[in-house]
Amino acid sequence: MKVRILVSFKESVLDPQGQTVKNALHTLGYDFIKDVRQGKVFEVELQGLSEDQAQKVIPEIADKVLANPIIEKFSWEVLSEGKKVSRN
Amino acid sequence: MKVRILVSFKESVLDPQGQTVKNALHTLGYDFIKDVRQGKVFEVELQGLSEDQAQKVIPEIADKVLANPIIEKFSWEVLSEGKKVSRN
Amino acid sequence: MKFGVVVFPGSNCDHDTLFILQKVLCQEATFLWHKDHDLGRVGCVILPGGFSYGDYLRAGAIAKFSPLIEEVREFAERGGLVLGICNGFQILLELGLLPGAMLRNKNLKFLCQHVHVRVENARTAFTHRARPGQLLRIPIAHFDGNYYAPAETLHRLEASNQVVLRYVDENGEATEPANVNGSASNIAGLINAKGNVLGMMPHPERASEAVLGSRDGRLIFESIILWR
Amino acid sequence: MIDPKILADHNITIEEYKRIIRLIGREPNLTELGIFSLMWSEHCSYKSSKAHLRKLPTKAENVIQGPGENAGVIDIGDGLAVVFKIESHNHPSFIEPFQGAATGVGGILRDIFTMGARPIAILDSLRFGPLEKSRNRAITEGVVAGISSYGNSIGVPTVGGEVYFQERYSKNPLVNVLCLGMAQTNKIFFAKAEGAGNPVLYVGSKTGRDGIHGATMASAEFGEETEQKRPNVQVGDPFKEKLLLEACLEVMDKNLIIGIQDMGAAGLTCSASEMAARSGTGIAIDLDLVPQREEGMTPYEIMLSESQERMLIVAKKENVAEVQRIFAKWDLDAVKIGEVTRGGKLQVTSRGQVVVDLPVEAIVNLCPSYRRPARKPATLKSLQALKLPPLPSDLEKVFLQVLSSPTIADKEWVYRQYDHMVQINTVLLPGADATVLRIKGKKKGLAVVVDGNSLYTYLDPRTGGRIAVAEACRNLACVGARPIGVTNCLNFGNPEKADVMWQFKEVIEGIAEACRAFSIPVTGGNVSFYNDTEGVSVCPTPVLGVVGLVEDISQMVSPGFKSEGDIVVLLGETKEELGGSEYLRSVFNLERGKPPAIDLEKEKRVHEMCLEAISLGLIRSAHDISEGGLAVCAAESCFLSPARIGCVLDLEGSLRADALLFGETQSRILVSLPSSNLASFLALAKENRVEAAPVGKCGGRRFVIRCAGREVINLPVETCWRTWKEAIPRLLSLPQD
Ligand SMILES: Nc1ncnc2c1ncn2[C@@H]1O[C@H](COP(=O)(O)OP(=O)(O)O)[C@@H](O)[C@H]1O
Ligand SMILES: [Mg+2]
Repeated sequence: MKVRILVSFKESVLDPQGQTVKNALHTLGYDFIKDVRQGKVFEVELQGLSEDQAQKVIPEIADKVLANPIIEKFSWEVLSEGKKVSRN
Repeated sequence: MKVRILVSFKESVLDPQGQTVKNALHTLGYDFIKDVRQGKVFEVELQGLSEDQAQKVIPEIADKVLANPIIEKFSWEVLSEGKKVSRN
Repeated sequence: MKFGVVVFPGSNCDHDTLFILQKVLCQEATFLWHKDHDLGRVGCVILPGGFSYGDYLRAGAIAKFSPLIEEVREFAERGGLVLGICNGFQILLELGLLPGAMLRNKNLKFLCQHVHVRVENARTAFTHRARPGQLLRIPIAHFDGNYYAPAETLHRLEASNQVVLRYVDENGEATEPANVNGSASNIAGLINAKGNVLGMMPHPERASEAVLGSRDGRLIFESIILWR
Repeated sequence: MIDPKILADHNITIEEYKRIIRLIGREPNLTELGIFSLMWSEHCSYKSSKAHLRKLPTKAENVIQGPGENAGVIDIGDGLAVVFKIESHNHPSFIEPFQGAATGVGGILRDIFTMGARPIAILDSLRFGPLEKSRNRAITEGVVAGISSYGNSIGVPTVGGEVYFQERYSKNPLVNVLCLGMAQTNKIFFAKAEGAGNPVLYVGSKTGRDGIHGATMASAEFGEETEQKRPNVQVGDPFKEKLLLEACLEVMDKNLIIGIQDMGAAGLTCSASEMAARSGTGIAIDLDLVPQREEGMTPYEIMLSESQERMLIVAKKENVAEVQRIFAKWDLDAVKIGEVTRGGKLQVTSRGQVVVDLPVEAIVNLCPSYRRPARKPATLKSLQALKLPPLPSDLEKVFLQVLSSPTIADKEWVYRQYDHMVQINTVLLPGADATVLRIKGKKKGLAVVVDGNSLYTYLDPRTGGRIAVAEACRNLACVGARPIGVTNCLNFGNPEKADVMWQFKEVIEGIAEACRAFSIPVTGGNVSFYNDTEGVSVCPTPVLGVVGLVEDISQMVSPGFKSEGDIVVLLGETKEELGGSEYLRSVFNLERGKPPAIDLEKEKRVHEMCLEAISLGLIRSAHDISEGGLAVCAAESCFLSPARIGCVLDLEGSLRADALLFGETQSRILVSLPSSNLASFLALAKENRVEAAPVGKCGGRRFVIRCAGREVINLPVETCWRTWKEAIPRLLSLPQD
């Protein structure tokens, strides 16, 4: 099973990288960009874990290792085999 | 409209950050973790753009600015208002 | 030779580089502002070290969109000498004036230390004052200096002598431990096929005065000054 | 509407509240209360420490600015001045090590460049819990990475520092950062708000809800939701600060402004009211004009926000356009948010309503000052009692154990992550007793050091305080520098505890005595109280930052042995002083006994002797003897020699061998010199009334020490070096626990 965990600063925390990217995009003429927030993504491959177990253990890992809950929040999703949640 | 752009290393490029996270998780006893790849995520808010226009411009931005095509690949998705693609 | 040192927001070796050129090597040198459109008749453009745009997104990724960069690109295409030091090297890679990309150092830490590099090609505009194979002791200071290029590119670079500097140990061997940041083929400095654009991670401006412990970096500047 | 619960949440006592009412002639509203709670907090008002800090000597001929401004300023001649200060960022670094430490660097940098000085060096003094625990490793990694990320990015070299490891810092690490800047004496700026009608400009990052202190939060206006979203730790933006630095220095260089202060702790409130108070003026601000990052911020939140990378400037009216042009060049906005007024009031409006109307004098200067009870801890006596363990049979093994104590071991793992060479001034790199910076175009240079052994201060605060100053100055003497100014960061527990207050008072007196003895002024510093977790206070930890002047950097001396055959000479005498030593701590887990005694007059003679020997060109290396004693000092002199040459030493004396090797008797320096200089050196020592004894020779590849004729250590230098070098990386790579 493969899961994707997204970690980013909480809304109220300053995101200097996102701001700088936004400014760069503006100077390139992409004025329709209203806001950019930058975060981290972890694509994690799990072995021998049921989805139920994952439900328990992924938030634990995210909270303990991947994110600092003081300033960051996280979300996650299962990337099922066939499913195309995104495009390229 | 809000879109999420994911940027990560190509398979052929070593991802030492992902490796380090994997090792850290192993020493914590999470042995079921087979692999970790770390990347970046950009949540971008667009104003006054149709979905069609976004279809054209987002890959352009990702390719030109957000990712370095020599080492990175990207994917993206629209985060529709009501849709809950992830949980916390 | 008149030098132009480009100042991006976040450049922080701009003053150091200018100081060495003006006060130590007694050259004519001037800052070039990233928002301008004019290189002002310089003979060599230097992209200095630092953290242009905070190195946000990727090192060098945002600086490549500066107005002045277009002039630098044309200048390079016309054969003008361009030297990218550290962040400047990263910008040259992002710009595509040199092939490849930089990854995080293999130990995932910033590294500031003296290293030895070996001059692999002493026939370039930037190295002709050195002996072939000469060892230079010059500091590095970077987080993203782990050079990467696909295998074909590496072959091509080697075959055409474009690898100009390589990390080696004090005996001149290109060993694994000497390759502190993990670069492909121990690459520390690269030149373009035409031979007028050099990118290097070590900081020659930090090794150009005896009081700083090494003068080896001068060879790079002196080569440029005495080129043709 | 202000009830006891609100007062408690704002950390304001009933008496203080009554005083506020008396001072302003009415009850404050909530925003005003928030302002008092910030400005009358221990952190801003120094209410528990003020009375004691007055004991520090602050005057000297070279002092341009003593305590009271953003940083101290010392004249170094040639129209140049050094500007320096140290600050703590302990609590945030525990909660979020990376960002906490990074923003600590950002804060102290602003203190320096607001004075018109370009920051030229950063030093960090760090205290962590033992690295055997993974939580402590994570904090260590995070703090060092945070400091490195901020300092490296902004292009100010982090040139030195110190790291100690001790159990009491596990839940309360200390992160102190010193910044040193250089200015022209005729272009120093102060936090002034002069000239009614002059515009007040806001520059830098937008204001968000960050850093509004948790304790001041609870009130009906904030729901649980907002509470949760309001982190106490800010994220630093070194890139923004770099732009701010360049733009501020440019407007100051062009003399376009009147006064400037950074918005650090206590944000807009503090900068506006302090600037006005210093000039006897008032300031009127319209909050609607303040650039905001978040929507719907209340006046309370805007006034109390601690968002980073912001500055408040009072400009000359006619220069506003030019100031704005320069900020725009650096992609920054300079926004007029108010003006200087007559009448000494801080007046704040929001949406047309007056939300704050307070006399600045009351906010800034009329906070009560406390003489808190102080009592010598009952446990001190038994702590100072020491029954020495028997002399270990294998001193070689013990020696390696001491070398691998992380407090002693090589700190390269730390400083390799810091860009310590940018600005190309660092002529003596980290790893030496003090770092030396050249001044471009001048013969002279600057030396800087931070120091503080908190085990000494724990066991005897006054002696510890004196030693902290003495050791820092000794470090300077070893490279050939004379101290010119001192800054200090005093990290203590809860001042409401009489034990802590006693430690504080004693340490200050010790520091004051030593500064007087060495005739060096204290130009500023910082007090960090409430470093307690779960009722346990950290060891009283003064960190001394001392700046020195090297007359001629071509004569500078470094600690490494230089040549085979050079004679090794010990300056000073060795006593049986093992109390509080790193040897007892790392080998026997004993943190007790009396720390070594110190005779300040003698200490001074040793420094003079060393400086004179250096200026006469008599010696090739000098290294001070501190933690780990003579054996560690000699070993480091081998490790720091370019070719890692060895030495053979013969230590005479009737003391126990471990006292000879590892005792930390003060006022000692180990030097090496060519044999041809020995006679002159010994004569000079005699003249200076300093003991000097040749103890051996440099050379070979082995590290050999004999005590009273018996060989106790004989090891390859390489073995010792590896042990010392690899200790910290090895501990950091232990598996998670
Ligand atoms: N946190 C740190 N940051 C930068 N440099 C450090 C740090 N800790 C130690 N160093 C450097 O390592 C060297 C040795 O430090 P330390 O063992 O404390 O020396 P000493 O005992 O002589 O005071 C010094 O030059 C110091 O500047
Ligand atoms: Mg020390």
